[in-house]
Amino acid sequence: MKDIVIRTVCRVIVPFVQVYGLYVIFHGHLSPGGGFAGGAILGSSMVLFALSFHLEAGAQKLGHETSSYLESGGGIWYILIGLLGLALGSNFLTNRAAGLGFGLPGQLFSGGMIFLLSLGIGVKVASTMFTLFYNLSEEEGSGGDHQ
Amino acid sequence: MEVNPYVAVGILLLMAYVFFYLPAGYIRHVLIVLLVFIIGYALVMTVSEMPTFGAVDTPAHNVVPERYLGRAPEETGAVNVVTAIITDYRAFDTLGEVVVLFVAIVAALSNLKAR
Amino acid sequence: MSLHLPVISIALLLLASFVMPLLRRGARAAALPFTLSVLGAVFTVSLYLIYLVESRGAFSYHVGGWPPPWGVELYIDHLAVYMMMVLSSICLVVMVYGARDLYHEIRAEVMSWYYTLYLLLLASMIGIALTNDLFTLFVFLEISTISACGIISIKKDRECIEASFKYLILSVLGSGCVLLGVAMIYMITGYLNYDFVAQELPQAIAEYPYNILMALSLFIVGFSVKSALFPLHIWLPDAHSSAPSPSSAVLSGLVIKIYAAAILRLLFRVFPAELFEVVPVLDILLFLSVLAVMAGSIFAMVQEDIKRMLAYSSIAQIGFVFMGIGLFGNRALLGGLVHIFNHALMKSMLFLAAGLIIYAAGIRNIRDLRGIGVRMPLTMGAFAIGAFSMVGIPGTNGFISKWHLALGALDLGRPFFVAIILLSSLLNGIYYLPIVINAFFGVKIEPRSEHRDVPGMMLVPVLILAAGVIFFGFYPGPILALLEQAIVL
Amino acid sequence: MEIISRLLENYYYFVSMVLFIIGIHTMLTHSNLIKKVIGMNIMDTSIFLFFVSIGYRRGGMAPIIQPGVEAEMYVNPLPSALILTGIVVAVSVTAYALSLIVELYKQYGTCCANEIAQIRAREES
Repeated sequence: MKDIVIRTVCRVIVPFVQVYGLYVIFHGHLSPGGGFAGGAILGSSMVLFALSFHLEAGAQKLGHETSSYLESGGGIWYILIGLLGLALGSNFLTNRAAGLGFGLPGQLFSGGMIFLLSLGIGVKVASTMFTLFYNLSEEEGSGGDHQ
Repeated sequence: MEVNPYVAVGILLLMAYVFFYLPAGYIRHVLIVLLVFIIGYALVMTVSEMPTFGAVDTPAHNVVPERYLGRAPEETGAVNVVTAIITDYRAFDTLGEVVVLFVAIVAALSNLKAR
Repeated sequence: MSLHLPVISIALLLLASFVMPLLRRGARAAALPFTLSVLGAVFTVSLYLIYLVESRGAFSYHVGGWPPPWGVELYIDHLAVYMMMVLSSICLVVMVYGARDLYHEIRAEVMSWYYTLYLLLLASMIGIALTNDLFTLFVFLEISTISACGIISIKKDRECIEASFKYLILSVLGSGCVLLGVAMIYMITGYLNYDFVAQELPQAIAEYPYNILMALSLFIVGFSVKSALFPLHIWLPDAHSSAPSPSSAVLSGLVIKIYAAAILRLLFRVFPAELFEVVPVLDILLFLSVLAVMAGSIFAMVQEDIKRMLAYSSIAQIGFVFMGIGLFGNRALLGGLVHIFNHALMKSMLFLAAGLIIYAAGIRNIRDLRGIGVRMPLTMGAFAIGAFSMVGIPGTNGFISKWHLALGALDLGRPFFVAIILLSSLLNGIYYLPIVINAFFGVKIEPRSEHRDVPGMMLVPVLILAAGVIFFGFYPGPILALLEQAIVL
Repeated sequence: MEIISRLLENYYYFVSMVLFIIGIHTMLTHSNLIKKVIGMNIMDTSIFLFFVSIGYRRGGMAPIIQPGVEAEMYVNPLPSALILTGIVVAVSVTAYALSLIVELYKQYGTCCANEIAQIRAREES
């Protein structure tokens, strides 16, 4: 797509969308949202970028290598936090009973691992959305460009 | 409530035959519409018997959401109860969900790159 | 610490599968030893858990430290540890075989993804076996669905895509039915935990009979689609015959049975027994299982492709498991449950032997197998043991499960099912024995040019499984002792 | 008549059941694979609608705890939380099914199940 209006608007709008996605992830325990919603917003910002410019431009911003690290990293992060509860003498994925809770309810840094788990989920969802979009459209696009 | 096992097996066999084996055509379409109406009738009869929508005293409003709503802030530190459930009370389901996303990616990529 | 082992083994499998794509870049060679060591660790854990459950009885595990109606509960009883042992042992042996076989069926670039999907499949099946929560059951059901389709569609052939698409669509239909059933159960009881649902359901029957009936039938249909009970088996032959051989062995040996174990748990731990007197669910399952046994055997007789024949034979054998469930007597249930393990052993062995034949001689057609026993005596010997076990000749483990099923049917005063078991053994004999006889005594055909040597690493797992078939045919004691405690419901 | 009045009371459940039937019908009758996937999504969405509407309480608020509001004033948060998981599962299945369709289209040049069956039958003969 070579439309200058779309490109300019996207260049301006994408950072804001990403900041909003991070806001939704970090405020998941205070307001509507959470890891999934925020991750979807983050991922769609990257999809928007790749759509409005070019698939290769999107791949330069977030390469296959990086996104596969992010995917695995999100899951490993989640399980490691779960094992942290185990290491502290409680059950798998225990939060407050294992001593992980901190902060007062209603504040940004409260709820112990909830915040950390949301971060992991958000990263995972964002990279998954981008990778799936990229791989499904790359296969089609590479064939279509040459015809 | 009385169900005859022969009739039930017969209907199931007929459904399986129509859905999966009968070649496409006019008869198949008519039979499928008929069978879908039978399933729909059963589901609608079930709906007519369900607890009233939006009522305060449905069985689902029992001690489980009561504790979630009443004690989530002090027990988990999250004000948003839905987030408290998905990342604390039922965090194991969410682990499963992260795994579903991962398995979808791995399956899709391995399929696309397999040939 | 040892009480944490079930959840640790699931977490270990998931962690290993998450790490696997990272190994792709640098340490590709490490992927296989890593997978095998993880599978071996899980198998060891499952053996230890059997000891633990035997010594201190069933126990439950609260994930996150929340008590049951609020949090997720894992319930580790005899049935769960039995299923876990079956799953991890067969998966370990099949992966040893797959280490060599997969390289000619799958591109090297996607090998680490195969290991990932395989580990995830095992993790989800263990999750289904252990969970005590309806919604967690659904989540693990979906993981196992996608990963089971994934290990089919990863092959180079294009038939695999079509087969796995068909499998995916029907499986999703099945899990949609299961989710709707979960929703209806939640609506009228307000709980998701098995024990609490079971506590609430007897009172709810009077008020919402149709709801419970609908939920029950949705569960039955959903799990029947997934475990390929007879009229809903349409996806199975394509999927199991076109997949890579290790995938076929796991899919046919384990994946369809874990759903049968799940529906067994639902029927006997969640739904009240008085419901079965009003609604003939067990009779329906029984009729369908008889149809499955007969139809599977008859379809298998007319197949020409060896893996397709084995796939149709699986349809017949899953019928025996459901027959055990449907007869609802202690002994018949024992027969059905022990058939899960026995069939997993012999069917995965038969699929691996068939894969070995395809690998070494490039033959898929049954008629071309004539005289192959001379060239590949060990493989065909193992195949013969599997075939005898399928027929149910004494001394093999297939006999044990059929024996208990038949005795269970007699205990309940239903000799009709004994006749069905005998008839199906006869039919099994009609299509299995000619293959064996022709392979050893048939006219030799000229060896083809692409004949390859049989690698030892592929032959050893087949022989281990064959030895298991014989061993558990003569000493079924430990398994039966474990299961006798599992079915005290 | 009583049934109809019950259905009108439970119209959320009724509509979700109708959607479920539409989804099953689409999934099983259409030979276009994309339409099958769309039917699958309709079916899943209908179940999600059903599940979420179980937790609704008339006049209830979103379950974000505010000081001074009693617990009875919020809707049941459990179905919403579960369905969040369910939606992600449906998305994953859809993504995988679409990747299979892409691959099938590349191999056979069509998205129609009947045509693929014809092509395969022609090859085998």
